[in-house]
Amino acid sequence: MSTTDGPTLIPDDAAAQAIADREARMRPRRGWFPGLGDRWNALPRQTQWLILIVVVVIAYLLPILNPPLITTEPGNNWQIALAQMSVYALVAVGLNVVVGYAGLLDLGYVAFFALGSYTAAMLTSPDSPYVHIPYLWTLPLAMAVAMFFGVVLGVPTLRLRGDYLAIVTLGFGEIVRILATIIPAMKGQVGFQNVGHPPGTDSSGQTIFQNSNGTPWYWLTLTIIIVVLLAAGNLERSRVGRAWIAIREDEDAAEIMGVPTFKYKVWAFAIGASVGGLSGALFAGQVGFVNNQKFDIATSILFVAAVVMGGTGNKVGALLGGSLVAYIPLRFTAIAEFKYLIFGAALVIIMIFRPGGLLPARQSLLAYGRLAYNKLKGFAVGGSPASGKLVTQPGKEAGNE
Amino acid sequence: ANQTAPSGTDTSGTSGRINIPAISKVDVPAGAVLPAGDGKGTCPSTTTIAYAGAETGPNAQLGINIFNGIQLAVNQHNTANPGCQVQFKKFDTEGDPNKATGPVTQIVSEPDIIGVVGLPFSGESKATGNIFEQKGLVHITPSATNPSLTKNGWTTFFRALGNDAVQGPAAAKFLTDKLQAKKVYLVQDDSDYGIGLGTTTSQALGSAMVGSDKVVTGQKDFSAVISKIMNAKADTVYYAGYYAEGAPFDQQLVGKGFTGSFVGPDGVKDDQFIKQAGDASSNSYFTCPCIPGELIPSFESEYKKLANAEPGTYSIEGYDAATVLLSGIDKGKQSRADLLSWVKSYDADGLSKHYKWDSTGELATPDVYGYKVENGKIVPIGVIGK
Amino acid sequence: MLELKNISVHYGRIQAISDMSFSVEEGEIVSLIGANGAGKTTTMRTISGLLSPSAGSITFAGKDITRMKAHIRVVRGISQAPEGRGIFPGMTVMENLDMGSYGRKDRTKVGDDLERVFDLFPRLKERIKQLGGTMSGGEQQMLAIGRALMSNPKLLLLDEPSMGLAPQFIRQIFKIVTEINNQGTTVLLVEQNANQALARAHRAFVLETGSITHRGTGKELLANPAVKEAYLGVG
Amino acid sequence: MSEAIEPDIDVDALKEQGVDLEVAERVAPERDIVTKVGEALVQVQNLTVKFGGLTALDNVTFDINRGEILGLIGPNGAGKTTCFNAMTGVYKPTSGKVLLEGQSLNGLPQHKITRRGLARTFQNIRLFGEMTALENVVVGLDARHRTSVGGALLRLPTHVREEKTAIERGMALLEFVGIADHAHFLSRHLPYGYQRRLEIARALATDPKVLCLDEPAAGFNPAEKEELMALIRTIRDDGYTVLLIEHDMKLVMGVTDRIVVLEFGKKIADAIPKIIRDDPKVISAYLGEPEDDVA
Amino acid sequence: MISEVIPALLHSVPMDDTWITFDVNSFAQNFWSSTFDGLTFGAIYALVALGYTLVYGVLNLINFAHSEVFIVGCYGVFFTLSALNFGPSAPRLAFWAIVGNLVLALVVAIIASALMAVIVERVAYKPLRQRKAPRLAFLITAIGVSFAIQYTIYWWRGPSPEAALTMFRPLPIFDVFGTIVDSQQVVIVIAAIILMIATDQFIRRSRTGRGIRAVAQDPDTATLMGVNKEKIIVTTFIIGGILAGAAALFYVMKIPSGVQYNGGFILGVKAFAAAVLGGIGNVRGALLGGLLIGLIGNYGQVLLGSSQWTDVVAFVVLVLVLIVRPEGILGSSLGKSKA
Ligand SMILES: Nc1ncnc2c1ncn2[C@@H]1O[C@H](COP(=O)(O)OP(=O)(O)OP(=O)(O)O)[C@@H](O)[C@H]1O
Ligand SMILES: Nc1ncnc2c1ncn2[C@@H]1O[C@H](COP(=O)(O)OP(=O)(O)OP(=O)(O)O)[C@@H](O)[C@H]1O
Ligand SMILES: CC(C)C[C@H](N)C(=O)O
Ligand SMILES: [Mg+2]
Ligand SMILES: [Mg+2]
Repeated sequence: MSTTDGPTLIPDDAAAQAIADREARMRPRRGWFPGLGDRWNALPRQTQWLILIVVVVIAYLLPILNPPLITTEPGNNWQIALAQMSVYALVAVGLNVVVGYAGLLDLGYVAFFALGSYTAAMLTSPDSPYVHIPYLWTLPLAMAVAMFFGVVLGVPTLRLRGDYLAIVTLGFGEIVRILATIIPAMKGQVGFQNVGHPPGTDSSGQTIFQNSNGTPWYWLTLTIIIVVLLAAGNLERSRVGRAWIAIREDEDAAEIMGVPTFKYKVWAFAIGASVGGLSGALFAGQVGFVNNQKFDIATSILFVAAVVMGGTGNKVGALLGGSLVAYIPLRFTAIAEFKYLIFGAALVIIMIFRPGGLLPARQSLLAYGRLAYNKLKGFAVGGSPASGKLVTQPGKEAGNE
Repeated sequence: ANQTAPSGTDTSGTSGRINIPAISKVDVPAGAVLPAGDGKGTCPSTTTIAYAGAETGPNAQLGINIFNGIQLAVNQHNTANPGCQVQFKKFDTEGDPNKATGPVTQIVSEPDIIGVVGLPFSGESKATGNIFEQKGLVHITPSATNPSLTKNGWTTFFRALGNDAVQGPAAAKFLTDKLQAKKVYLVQDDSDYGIGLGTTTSQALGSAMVGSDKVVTGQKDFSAVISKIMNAKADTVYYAGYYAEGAPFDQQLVGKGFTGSFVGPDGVKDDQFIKQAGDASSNSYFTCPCIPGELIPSFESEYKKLANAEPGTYSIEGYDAATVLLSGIDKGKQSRADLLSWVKSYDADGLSKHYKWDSTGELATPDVYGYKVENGKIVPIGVIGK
Repeated sequence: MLELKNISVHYGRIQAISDMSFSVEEGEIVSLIGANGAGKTTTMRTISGLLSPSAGSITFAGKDITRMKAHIRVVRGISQAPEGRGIFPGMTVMENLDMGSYGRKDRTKVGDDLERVFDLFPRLKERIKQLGGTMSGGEQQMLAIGRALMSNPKLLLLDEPSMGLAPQFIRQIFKIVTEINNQGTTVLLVEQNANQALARAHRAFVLETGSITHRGTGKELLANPAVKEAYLGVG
Repeated sequence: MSEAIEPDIDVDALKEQGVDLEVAERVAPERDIVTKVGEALVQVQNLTVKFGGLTALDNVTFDINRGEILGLIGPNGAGKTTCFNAMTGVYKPTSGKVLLEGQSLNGLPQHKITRRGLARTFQNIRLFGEMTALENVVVGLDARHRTSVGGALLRLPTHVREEKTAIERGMALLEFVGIADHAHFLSRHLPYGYQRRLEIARALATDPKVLCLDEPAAGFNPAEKEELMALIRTIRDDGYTVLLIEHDMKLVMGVTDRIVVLEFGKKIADAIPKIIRDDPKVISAYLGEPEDDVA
Repeated sequence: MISEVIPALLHSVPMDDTWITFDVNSFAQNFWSSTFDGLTFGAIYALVALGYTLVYGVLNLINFAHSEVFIVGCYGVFFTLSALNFGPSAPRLAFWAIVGNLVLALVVAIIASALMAVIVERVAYKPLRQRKAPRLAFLITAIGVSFAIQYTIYWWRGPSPEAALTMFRPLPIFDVFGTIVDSQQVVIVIAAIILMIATDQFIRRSRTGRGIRAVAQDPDTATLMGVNKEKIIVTTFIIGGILAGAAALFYVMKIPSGVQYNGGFILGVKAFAAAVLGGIGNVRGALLGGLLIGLIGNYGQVLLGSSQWTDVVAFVVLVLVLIVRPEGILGSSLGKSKA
């Protein structure tokens, strides 16, 4: 904890770990797509946009394409699978703010997901005696409710470090789930049926957003994901994102550099929670049924696995990780006995071969940094600096003119 | 060196307990419809029926009992009818309502599937009934017993057994009359099923009930509940829930010196219960709106060949439900709509009972059987509650 | 007694040491100086086995130890007081010293070595019950050196022992280095305090970006104008 | 960029001292450049810090005057770092006060102290390794920024303006410490000496009134130390006040205007370097007799 | 609309006593039985918690697969008992026969768990360590291995718990205010405490223990002292495995039908909570935390009216304690524990 060379206390876990992690990340990237992130960042803006548009179009077409081999059928309906994958992806993007950016290990993220689901269910399901509001209204409301609880949980506990926070959040997740069992109004395992859905019918008078039709749900979630990604990008390339990364890298140093660390940790928690709530509400709508069974620790841990597997701190990685975590068991439903065995093995293998996650690319943290860096192109580009004598070379010192 | 036979004579002592004799056969309706039919069925080779329900998950055994029953029916049908090879597909829901919608949606979106047996559990049935309804696909549950399932206005849902509105009162009657219980302690789990059954039973028990408590799915330690039961000096415990919790509960109950009877419903009635509760299970009775398939020799031997095990709870219901669908297919009802109306107007005996449904999908005259544990086996003791 | 032949060390893709060769003879003090990031610490860690070279070989006391595990090298007689001291903060001074003799087989002699350490650093004897982490910078440095001596090394590696120390401690540390050497331990010394390091060394090497650029006796290098300009400062 | 340089400042004199006024202007646009040693900027009053039974800092009082470079020296374990930590809010003082421009800093959270104008570097470098050099500096600049989550989400004009000027000022700062050409390197990839400079730039970015440097030359060889000395002087000449902890006497004597000496947590001397050098108390406590001092 | 929603939300938490009671009577009535049961379970939690704590202390990692190390031990006990022909009912055996069987089961469980622990280390940790992976990666491989083990067992043994096998029927030993304390409870608690003390002393006094503490504080420097880091890490896993094996025996004694592919998970979570409550990385903290988690949960459920409250109460207390003492009751760090 001591910030200088004097007597050091027991080395602070977080700081020590930050150093270890940093060293870990220094290793050259090996594996299937080395330096993908670097290469992506090197592309001109226009090309990036072009590629992005193509990717987005393909993403929207997925339910129609139903690509062979990839498809989850015959075990699971592909459109429904897509809808669930997209919800998981959204969850992972939200959790990435907490775990990936701010470096807070939240093992109870499922609690916010649950809060969102229950908000949607209790305000739209005919099983609930309370006021009913249109489903779409429950989305912002779910975000608000989850955010509120995020702050309520965060304020007292965010002073805890590392794994203490992990167990507290995990406990919170369990508390929410069990209270949903105990409190009669939340109907425990009995749950809520016929959760609402967005309005609209197709030409034949059929409801568009049916539980059994994944496509519209997928499109809705995908659109929301795109909006959330843009928002996350905006945050990332701003003071907020920098504060989060600074906290993750070295909390004490961040604080001393004038970053209100506590405030930004609460923000991370609140923003993460609200996305969790949002995804919960979407999930509730899509499945059409909410009870307490979905929100257990195992699910919560899967969420974290999604983020880490995708590439901690990278929102696109989170997206990928979230989809995969949902996908693997769905894909292998046909061999029911093995699906989780495959899943576990996949986790191990992926992490061993890509310890930084599938897409470990670093995000840029400056909104207009590209400009500044481009100006530097005249100087050294890429690679790492020659060691040693740079410092000792005379004449380069600004101070000396 | 160590003995294996359950003694049952230790501290818990069966002395003083009412002895209800086991029955050794049930009446099989003479003209029961069998899957084999007349052997003249013809159908396209794509014709498919499906099972949706638990293949994995904590209560998987109940699902396994059922789809083995279905498999037997399909096998018998296909052997007897060379012209009609019906395919059988299984979809795993893990018995979890949240996981059930994916597979069920997959089922309804496969046009070849024209009839379904499932889903076994009340919770998942409730969560997915709508999807079947939307696509007009008939499904017969061989085991979901929550009464509210038929009150959703679904037209595609049929229940191949009595519901808990029947089972609850039957159980209460069994407790107070046959077992002469004076102080019943009711414990229910937190499932749709446990809560529903707990409610109907406690209403029927009235003043014979001295207390109640709840446990949760996945619970392993029941010491607190047991203290309460002991303090209430109950002579009988009724447990409304599944065996996953019921078995360790009974085991710990007896371990703590409880000498009364333990009674559970269909969710507890499985060999797994005996396996997990050990010799404690010798104090147990069960109620079940299911027919003891093991007492139907033809069924029992065939099933054993297929599954390498005795028929379990609801094996015969699964078999019968599949038979209903298969006989329709043989009669040329080979579209979803046709098969649905076939089931709606069905009126015939199955191996286990007569099948005829009212407009909500409820059976007309269901029976509830009583069972007990004898020498480490579940044996039927006849119809109860009448 | 120690010989490095054509050693190269990489951190991932970054090459920190390239094709370096040098040797240390029994009974010597050899100093290694160089700018920040020149690769001094990397060299030390390679000798002690914390890093493994990507090319080249290391022999110690006539045996090839290139692939030998670090903890075995300690038993063979190479002991390092690492950069940053590496005190176990949660152990007492005594326990820290005990850790120094962890790998030793000749348990009976440990007592003698403890006496020797206490003779060199009386401060440690006063503080045997204090937690290592609460010792001040200079005291920690004494502890680190003392602990390294507890393994009764044939070769002692000291990585910047004077870092962060007050002037009078620095002088003391260098005196002790000479003293230890006089008692028969070979010393390989890495120092930024080039004046002192060169003055005390029998031989010395100057390291620049991973290779040796100058070598000679301490006195020679002290007098070398290029070395003077780059490492000793003017005036 | 609003305020121009105060006219009564001797621009030529500054130039002589080697101040690049243009750079200086961009680095610190909102602040006057004053180099005259002025009134007390920081007052440390009767500061005491205890750890359990140990008094690490015992009733220490000294001032840091505007525009000076103050050295803080003392034997190992004298309490220098503790003093630093108590000033910057890392430790809570057991008693006593630290005032900045007459206002007490006691009890303020660390980031607020930074925003009041007290910035520091770390002895063992603590950069944000996964950020580029420029991003590191911009984190420091953020201390003066106003927009937060809302502004960033909606890309409000103030936010955009702040982001743009941040990049300019960040680059200027990197140039100032001489590492602008490495702006796009991850800070962990930078050579050690550059990392030190980056730490200084990052601290300067918070636009401090006082810059506290904790053993900035540790691990530097004499030649490198000289360059560092030049940089510290430039910083001071640019109008910052500097507090410097350092064990290297040549550096301390060469660069400081005044020196405070601690021993066993107590202040034992407070004077200009020349006097300190010959103070017998300081010699016996710290410097030692220069008998065989080769340096 | 908001004006409707808020009362509705408030109403959704009805404060009638059907779901929450504050039943001091029942608490008083069941106090001693909850205490003894709580202590018994607490002792089991504590033993498992030690495994978390040791690995955490040395590697700074939460070993999420430790619950599987434990459950494999449970299977070890189960197979031993079936091999010895034990059935669901407890036979009447001579005292020494019981002790002999117990020891045999214990040995098998310990070997099984320790082996599993080594496998986990080799598969989930070592490869990543060699690749210097970031910390979260270890968490994920551990979770992956944990899934893989669970479902391997599942694939092999099926979804249902194993048959309940019992070795002896607990004998009442003494009677505290009407609550009978039986031999089983006494054996479990005493054995667990002895194991804890032995572990504590081992870590503090033995040479290997010192190696463990050194690696915990600074692995690189420890290597420079001649400590074989890899061996120490494996040893730590083995010790954790041994304790988990012992816990497995006690658990099966207490809950014979708990041997199931996923039977370790929840217990693992609570043991982990216990480790954190006491101060993760702290050997004595694990004991304290385990016993407390066991007790608090049991008290909570009788006080609040249903066993559903057990975990809620335990976690709420955990959160509250951590808010007041952010490093757990006894503080963290394996290294810190003074000798
Ligand atoms: N863990 C690491 N990963 C990647 N590169 C490293 C690592 N450690 C050191 N380096 C690089 O290797 C080179 C040599 O570093 P080394 O620490 O050996 O230098 P040094 O001479 O000891 O410097 P100093 O005076 O700072 O102690 C430097 O360029 C440094 O950036
Ligand atoms: N957190 C702490 N707990 C207990 N004692 C401490 C703590 N921090 C510092 N000390 C003690 O306070 C005294 C002063 O320490 P400090 O770090 O301020 O010294 P310093 O002057 O910076 O020395 P150095 O030049 O070696 O860095 C030392 O004796 C140290 O043991
Ligand atoms: C398979 C059965 C035990 C299912 C139970 N009857 C239910 O309704 O859920
Ligand atoms: Mg200091
Ligand atoms: Mg070095």
